[in-house]
Amino acid sequence: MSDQPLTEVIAPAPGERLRALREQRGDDPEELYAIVSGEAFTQMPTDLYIPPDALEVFLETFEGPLDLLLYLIRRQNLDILDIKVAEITRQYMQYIELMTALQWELAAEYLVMAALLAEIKSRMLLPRPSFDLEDEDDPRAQLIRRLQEYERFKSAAEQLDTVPRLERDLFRAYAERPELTRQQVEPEVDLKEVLIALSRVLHRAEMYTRHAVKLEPLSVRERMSDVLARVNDAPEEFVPFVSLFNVREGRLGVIVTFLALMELIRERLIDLVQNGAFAPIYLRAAAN
Amino acid sequence: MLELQRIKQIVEAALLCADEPLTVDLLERLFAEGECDKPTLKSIIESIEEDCAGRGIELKRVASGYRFQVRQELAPWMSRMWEDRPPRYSRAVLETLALIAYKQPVTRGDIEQVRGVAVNSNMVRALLERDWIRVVGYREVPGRPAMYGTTKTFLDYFNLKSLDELPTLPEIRALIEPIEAELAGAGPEYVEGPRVEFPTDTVVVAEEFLETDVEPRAERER
Amino acid sequence: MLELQRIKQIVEAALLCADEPLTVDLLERLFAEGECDKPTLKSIIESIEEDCAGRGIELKRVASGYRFQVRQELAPWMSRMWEDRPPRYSRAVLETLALIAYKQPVTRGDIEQVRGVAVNSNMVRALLERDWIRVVGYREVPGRPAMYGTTKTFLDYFNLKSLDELPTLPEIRALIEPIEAELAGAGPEYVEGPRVEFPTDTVVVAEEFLETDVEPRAERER
Repeated sequence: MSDQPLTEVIAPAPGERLRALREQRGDDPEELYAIVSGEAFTQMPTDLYIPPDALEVFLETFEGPLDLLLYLIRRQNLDILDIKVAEITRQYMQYIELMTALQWELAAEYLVMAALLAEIKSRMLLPRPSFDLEDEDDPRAQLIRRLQEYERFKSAAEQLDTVPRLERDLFRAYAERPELTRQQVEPEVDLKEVLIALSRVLHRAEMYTRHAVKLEPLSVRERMSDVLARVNDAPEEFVPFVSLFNVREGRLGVIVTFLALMELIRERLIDLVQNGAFAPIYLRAAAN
Repeated sequence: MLELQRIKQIVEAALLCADEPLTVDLLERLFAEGECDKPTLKSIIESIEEDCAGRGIELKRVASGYRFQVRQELAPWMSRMWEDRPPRYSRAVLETLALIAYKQPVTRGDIEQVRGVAVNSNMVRALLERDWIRVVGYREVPGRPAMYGTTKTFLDYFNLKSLDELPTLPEIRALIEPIEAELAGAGPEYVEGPRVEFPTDTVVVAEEFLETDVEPRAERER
Repeated sequence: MLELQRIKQIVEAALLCADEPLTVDLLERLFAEGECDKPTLKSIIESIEEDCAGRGIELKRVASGYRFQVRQELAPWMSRMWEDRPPRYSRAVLETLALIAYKQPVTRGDIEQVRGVAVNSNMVRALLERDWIRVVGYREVPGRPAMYGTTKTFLDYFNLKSLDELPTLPEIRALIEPIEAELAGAGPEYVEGPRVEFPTDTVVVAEEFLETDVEPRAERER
């Protein structure tokens, strides 16, 4: 999460430049409206429906044509529904000529609004009967509705700006954390994961080698490890053959141990040693 | 169970060194089996809240849990600690946020419809990155535009427990009285509405507008 | 001069929301002319220190000033807040473990031969440290490579009485194939956790490169 884009996009607040200009000039902030080519406007022109190219500050001050119209209505008591069509058309044409690529997008929205105002006016000039006031499509009704809806959220935004918030009105309280005693957490493994890993690795091995990897019964493999560990851990070099068999394991246990021994011998991991016929048999780790 | 005083120390300390607000559930996880139970935790939290009376900080419950914060009345002194002025948000941001907060879920098209200007996509991205808004779905119209809603982080930032704690959405105000009256036809059946605060003939219109969806959704989207 | 209680609130709040420890000089700067003087500040700090008795935090004087910190004795509880979620073993570790279980006693060389890629010594060490595998002997070939087998701990972890309770290869195939078929459709993240974003076969290699200490196999085994 980075705040960088937010600060870039969100600040400085619009009107900031205007505010700064006002402070700089020491003008009464309420009086000064805009500064165009160094000339102070203390009053908003009442007949301006499209911000002229020169009024850069203007674009920063208003959020768009709805905002501008609201201003004209609320502050200038302007009847936006009764404007001079000729005048707005002239401004419209002039503006298209002056329009720079830079402000095209924003300007477009003002132009649409100017066109709408001109349309309203022209429809009002038509004979009354054809102008149905109850009509859903009445552009005046639509415009008023949009203006009212916009005004509602404009005030909602102003209210939101007064809600106490972090960084300005409230600050989180923190204390330095103590030196943490970190416990090592061991990974958790599901047996299924091990099996999936096995099947995958064997599958892969089959793809790369001629024959399938052979797996002996697991009881034998396990016993091989056990026997090998005993032989390796034994204090003496030789481990008696008989000591590997445990009666309690029964016949099956004996067979498993025997198979394990055979496999260990075949893999040359242990040697069997017998000094003479019928002498005790011993095991030892395979010598090279 | 641990001694109550020890539990209180742990809870207070945890709330002061956590990066984010903590819920009772998260607090409970600090304790080993049998060290503390939920009812105890809740009463401890209350007692910590009471302890804050008269102090410079308060325990506040916001959307994502409890956090300690400096009381608002002390902000003038606190702000002297930092050279930077607190961030200010442009009207475009605040209006967009207000629209998303009050009308969620909304698409960019919905926002543009109300504001009458294009929504800057960098701004939307910045709000998403800040985790103040999130995509809550897509509207099933051509182009499947994303619908946005606010997040807990947004509520936390504005010190709110839930969306209902937002100030109520301002009423629609009468705009151009003569025309509105004319448009409404001043029918008596409308006069009785519950929100009468304006002169009768204008209220009628205002109510009309309140209840009317400006335009069918599908048309607006494109 | 402000009321003492207000000064105390401000000092406490400032110490709790400052990013750095605060000196008495810095604290003094929070106040406007005449609101507070240094001797008052110093006695306020002392009184805040005393208030901390029995609480979860203490006011500590460090080289660069005063700051609140959580008492060290609470570290065991605080640590739980930042406890990492248990890590996961990589596919390479799991394959190594599976091969040791099913083909024990095996050397690293044996495992490498089946896996077709080098086995990182860290992987073996991790399994040894976990006491899931042990060295059961050394193969009497040049280099005397260690042979590994599984342990009692391994059996206990997976709740097995003996190794032959593990399914046989045909059983595994019957068990796994439906899962794998499902995974092929559902996306790979189920099995492998968040890292898998590539087709299966390429991942294996990619992971190997990530985790393998590059050690030529020939050198190691002889």
